[in-house]
Amino acid sequence: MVGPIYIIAVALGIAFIMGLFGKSLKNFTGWAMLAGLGFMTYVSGQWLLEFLNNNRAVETIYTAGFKPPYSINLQMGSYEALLTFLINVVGLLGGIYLYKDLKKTGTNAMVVFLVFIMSLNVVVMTRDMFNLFVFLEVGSIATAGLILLDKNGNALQAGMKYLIATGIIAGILLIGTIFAYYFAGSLNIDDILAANLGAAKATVIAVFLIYVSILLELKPFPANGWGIDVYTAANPGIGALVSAASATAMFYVLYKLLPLGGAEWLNYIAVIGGITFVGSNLMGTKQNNPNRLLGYSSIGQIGLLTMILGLSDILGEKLVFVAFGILISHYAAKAGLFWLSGIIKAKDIKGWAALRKSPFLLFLFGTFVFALIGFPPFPSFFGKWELIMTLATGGHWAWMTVILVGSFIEGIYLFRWLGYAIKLDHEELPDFKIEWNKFFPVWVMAIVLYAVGVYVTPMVEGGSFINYIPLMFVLFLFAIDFLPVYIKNTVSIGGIIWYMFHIYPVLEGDLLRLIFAGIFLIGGVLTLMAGYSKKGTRKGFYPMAMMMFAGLIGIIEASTLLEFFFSWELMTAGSYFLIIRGKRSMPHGYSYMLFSIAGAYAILFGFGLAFASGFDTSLAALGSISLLPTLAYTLLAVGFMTKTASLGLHIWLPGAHGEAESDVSPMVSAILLKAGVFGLMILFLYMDRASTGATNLLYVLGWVGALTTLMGNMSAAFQEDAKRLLAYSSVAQLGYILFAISIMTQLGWLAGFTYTINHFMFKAVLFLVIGGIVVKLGTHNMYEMGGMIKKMPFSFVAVLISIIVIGGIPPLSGFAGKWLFYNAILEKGWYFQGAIIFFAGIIAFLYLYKLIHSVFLGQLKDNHRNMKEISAWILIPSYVMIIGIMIFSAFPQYILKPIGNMIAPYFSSEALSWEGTKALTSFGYWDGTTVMIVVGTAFVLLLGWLVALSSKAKKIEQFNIVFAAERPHRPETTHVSYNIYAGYQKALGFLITPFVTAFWDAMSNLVLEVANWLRRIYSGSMQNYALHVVLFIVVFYLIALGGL
Amino acid sequence: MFIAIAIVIGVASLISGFIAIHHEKLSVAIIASGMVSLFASVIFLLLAAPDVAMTEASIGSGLTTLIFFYVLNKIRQRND
Amino acid sequence: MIKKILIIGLLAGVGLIFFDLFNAYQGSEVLGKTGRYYAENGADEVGAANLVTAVIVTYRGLDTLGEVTILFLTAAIISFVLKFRREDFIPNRPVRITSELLDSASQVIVPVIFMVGIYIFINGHLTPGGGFQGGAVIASGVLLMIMANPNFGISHKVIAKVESISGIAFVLIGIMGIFLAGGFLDNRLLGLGNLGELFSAGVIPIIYTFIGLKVGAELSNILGTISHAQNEKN
Amino acid sequence: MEYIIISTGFALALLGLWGILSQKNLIKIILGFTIFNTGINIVMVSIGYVRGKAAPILDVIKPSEAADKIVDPLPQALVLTAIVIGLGVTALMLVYALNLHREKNSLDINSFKDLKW
Repeated sequence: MVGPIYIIAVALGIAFIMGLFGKSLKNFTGWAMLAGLGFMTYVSGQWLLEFLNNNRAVETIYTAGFKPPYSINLQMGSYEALLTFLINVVGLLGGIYLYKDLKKTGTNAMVVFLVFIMSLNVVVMTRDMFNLFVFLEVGSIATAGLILLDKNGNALQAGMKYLIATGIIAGILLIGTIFAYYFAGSLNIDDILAANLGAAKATVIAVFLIYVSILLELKPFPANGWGIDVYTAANPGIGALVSAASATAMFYVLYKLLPLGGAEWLNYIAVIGGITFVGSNLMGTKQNNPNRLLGYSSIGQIGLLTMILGLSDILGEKLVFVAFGILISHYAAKAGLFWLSGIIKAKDIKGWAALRKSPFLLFLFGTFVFALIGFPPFPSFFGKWELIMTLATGGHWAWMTVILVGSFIEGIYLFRWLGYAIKLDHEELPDFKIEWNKFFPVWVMAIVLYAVGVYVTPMVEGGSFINYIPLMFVLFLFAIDFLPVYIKNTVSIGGIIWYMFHIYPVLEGDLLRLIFAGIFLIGGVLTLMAGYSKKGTRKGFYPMAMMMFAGLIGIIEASTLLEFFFSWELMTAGSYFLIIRGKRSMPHGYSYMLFSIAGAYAILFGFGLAFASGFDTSLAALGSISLLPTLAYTLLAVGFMTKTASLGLHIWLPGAHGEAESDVSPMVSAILLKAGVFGLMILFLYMDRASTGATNLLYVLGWVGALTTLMGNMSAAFQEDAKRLLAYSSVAQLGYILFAISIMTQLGWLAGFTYTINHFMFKAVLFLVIGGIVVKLGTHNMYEMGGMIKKMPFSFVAVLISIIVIGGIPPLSGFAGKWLFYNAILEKGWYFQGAIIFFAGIIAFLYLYKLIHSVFLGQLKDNHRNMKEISAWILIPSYVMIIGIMIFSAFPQYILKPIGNMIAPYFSSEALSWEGTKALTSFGYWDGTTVMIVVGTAFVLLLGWLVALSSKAKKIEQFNIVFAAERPHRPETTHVSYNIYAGYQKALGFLITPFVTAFWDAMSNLVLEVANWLRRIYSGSMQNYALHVVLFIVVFYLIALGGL
Repeated sequence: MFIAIAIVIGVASLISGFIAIHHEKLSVAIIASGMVSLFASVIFLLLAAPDVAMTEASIGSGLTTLIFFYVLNKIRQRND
Repeated sequence: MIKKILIIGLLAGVGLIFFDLFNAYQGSEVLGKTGRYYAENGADEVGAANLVTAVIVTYRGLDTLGEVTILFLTAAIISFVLKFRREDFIPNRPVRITSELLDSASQVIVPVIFMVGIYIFINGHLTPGGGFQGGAVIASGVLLMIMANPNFGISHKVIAKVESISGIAFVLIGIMGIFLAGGFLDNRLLGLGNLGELFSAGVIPIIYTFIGLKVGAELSNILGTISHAQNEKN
Repeated sequence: MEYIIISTGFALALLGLWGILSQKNLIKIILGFTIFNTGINIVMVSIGYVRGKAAPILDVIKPSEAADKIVDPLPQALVLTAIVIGLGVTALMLVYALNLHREKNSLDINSFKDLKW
């Protein structure tokens, strides 16, 4: 074992030797620096391994051979080993990354770099207050020097600001240190902690001074203008180190000194951290400069970590896990992002669109963003989970809210940025060079994130159940991403089919889950089949699609809250990438993500309440929520409704589904939306329905469902875009489902199931077929289509059948749904809502007519004369679905009866009974099989008659019509379906004025305005920044000790 | 006796400090700041800290002042 | 004006903190635990008559290493910051005519100053003063040389060598402490000798000599770099 | 006596802070820093002072009776370190000022506001 003291000795020795040979042997100094950093990494890594494997005692290093407090001692325990290792790794990688820049500046810069990393090591290890001060100063001076690696005026200014601010802070720390010595009689940190200085009125001032200076070093809002400027102006390679290494070291200093003042101080620390977390992220929303944005994000994350330390009493033994999970994610992601920024060299985050040129870098970027927000499988996900669960256990709702709100705000700008990188239209993508020495460190950080994420999974309660097999499959698909579509498609379909066999025995007997598993998996296979019509490699599609399906099936399989949430987030991430693939999908993917994150956090909050109610980690905990049950139910429902796109939360859907690729639309519409339905069903089944909260919630949700339907159908009727029409139709259909299950009777649920199954099938068909046609015709606008019936007869039939289902016209299963639905409404007595639904149902006919008429009937357009039927790969799955529809229509009893039996125990009365093929309610009966036979016979007879007559029909050439003398200025306006419902729009359009969109727009403007107003405190004046620092000290003093 | 010296030196150092911050001429200000250090080193002697006094005198009032003048000189040369 | 008032208000707040500190300060009648330990054991354990030196070089040697590092860093940073445009360096810039007096005086005085400096740091363990003070004195000698001859720059290399070698020596002596004595920077590598003699206190005189040389070199380096800094806008 | 001295130290620190926060000229601000640091150093040495005791140098004082005759050497050692660190920081700040002046030909602190928000 190499003693930790050699970290200092060797680093300094090398630094001095570099000075000796520097001028003459330039290459030597570069390698010497890397060797020094490598050595430091080795020493700390070896200690880390030792602590991990052998569980040995903490090693104390006595310098000068005397015992503390008379000499300085360092400590190497497991935390020190871990943190110095992290610091040294990022130092080594940063050294590799900056190798050329450092070399250009000369040996002196390398010396400064090496000493910088060394000083952070000592800061972590030292147990002596004044030694801490000295090496903090070493670090500050080195930072001030490294800022000037990029020699520009901004860096100079930032460096000066940094020097001024840290100068004041150092002075305060010095006074605090000497008074701590005066009161405690020792400079040794352990002695000072043992002296309990927080207890006495006089001595507490020393505690305050030490706390305030350490907190200021962590750049608390608003006294952090100097820190942000450093991130902005310095070379991103330096920004990475300041963000990852310095912050890590400072964080540990705070941890070391945490017990200094006692419990009362923890509150202040938590509050300061919380304000920093939210404030800094809020201001980040207005940033366009990537480095500055990262600066805000860094400060925000450190604020979160500070807050976590402040909450350490509450977190208890979970503290270490939570802090580690969030710290390591911040560390790796921030370093990686800064390094990426140095590769791209864009002055504006829009310039990151250049990343598209390198899919690997884009992958890394996505990894870092998702890790920062806390998505699975990254450690921050587990950290946040444990954090929320533990806080909920203690009943700290306010802190939970702060954390979730702050994280959401962080998502606002990170996902905007990611969206730019993936999709932004940019005339000129700036060129960037990828040098291996810059690329390699970024990669390492991404691997760290994944590896640590998987490594910590079993440490979370219930984490060991998480199924990583689907994720391995995703990874495998990444690995074969270079292969052509048909291979990957086959592999993906094969994977899903294999999983079906795998999961069937698991779910057998659990019909609810089996149905949804069927929707997700069968739907997955069928929609994927359409992928055979695509050519090329379709980069990135399959891993993401499989990630979504992995998440979906994970939700089904989940037996614990954690598994459920893990899969939920996984599904969100995968679907986000699928949605944003569409041509004009950037804003829609963005809003989808924001709603999803907000929804996920609502769910997380609800899960927290559920867990805290009985310390039950299984999903059954939802059934015994005793803490704020109404709030919990509401949050969970809202969370699930972000996926079902209910009124108010729907604005992401039309764009997201409408603009998605032709086979993605059915995936996200027919399949993905059902995840929300599944969540709602689980919630409704578990929750305590008798409670007033639940009853009221269900009543409200019923209304929401009804209004969603109305709004969805009306909006659909006024669409000119075929896919958006379908998207709004989905909104409406999900409204029916929400309404139906909110009724909470057996009939209602049966209706809900029927609608769910129906919508799954017909929406898949419609989106597949219409999507195929849209691609084929090259336009979304229905008024540019027409007469396709002859060109695409199979498509026509498919769409026709689907429309019959939506319309609820006998004999197809849509009617079964409607019949059950109205029975349920009558039984429940929700007449008024029922009326709205009924009215909405009429409006549905308007858009259905519009859809089939303007696409298939009417005049064939000149430019479409040579069109052929859409790809068989689209038609095959569509017709499989149609067969499904037919079977379900003819023999509904085979599905509805078991469902009825399954849900019967949950409901007081059995409202639906079966007599053979006949379904009976108190209001009447319906026999799907008979109806099918009768209508089918009639249809065949009529068809035969028509065919017989058709020989006599007179053929009329197209355009054999008499035009008025003029040709209209815009020919499409003469299309029959152009603005077809202008009259209705005049009469009823006010109902769908985009209030909701306007509301969310106003909300986002409000956030941005607040951010803009808030950031004016960063006036750029270094003196003002110094003033902020002093102001922070004084205000903190007055609040904390003003009463003395 | 010591108290009287302490008061005198203390007041003198504060006056020098005030001059250092408020005198318009930078050179005077720098010298005044050097005086503060000089007075401080006397104070250190009073506090039985000859080592510190020596350091303060040589580094605080000596070298620091010199560096200030060097930089001031550079800036003046540029302004010419 | 409003800002001035705000600042005064803030300073009143800081003044309040200081006032509270002042109130908490009681003076001392006797040594504290740590101070007492040094007073009682410093002479035996370290062998230096000057206890401040004992604390600086041995008990808190790591601080001193950090301190030396800070000067080293400052010198390094200043040299790469002011070297913005080394290539523009004009060797034949007009030489300032220095006075005959200064020139000849420096010939005589500089060696004396160096001697004084060396004396100060060699006797650091006995009398007030030590590496830092001695180093500062040496730097002032170098300063005089620069003033006497503005183009004096040859010694840059020598200075760098002195600085590096003394730095390495400092660290090496520190490491030797781990093997041969109680720990990093332990001074008991050599016998402690008799209290108050020049050759006593273990390696303290040696370390302090290196510190003195190093500090002198670093300070000279800083002064030299600033004095040679270019004036062009970069 | 030490009360007077420690108050002087606090007063100097405040004075320095005033200079840092109120002056517009960068050189003046840096002067403010040196005064701020000097004040803190005086406070630190005062903390180590023991009423009526001598310097911690054992030339005439015998080691055996040192504990009752000398002041605390530790704060003095700390201040020594602090003074040297102060020199380093001051020199660095001055070099920054020099370069800032090179950039904008001004020492006014308000002319360096390029980075904001």
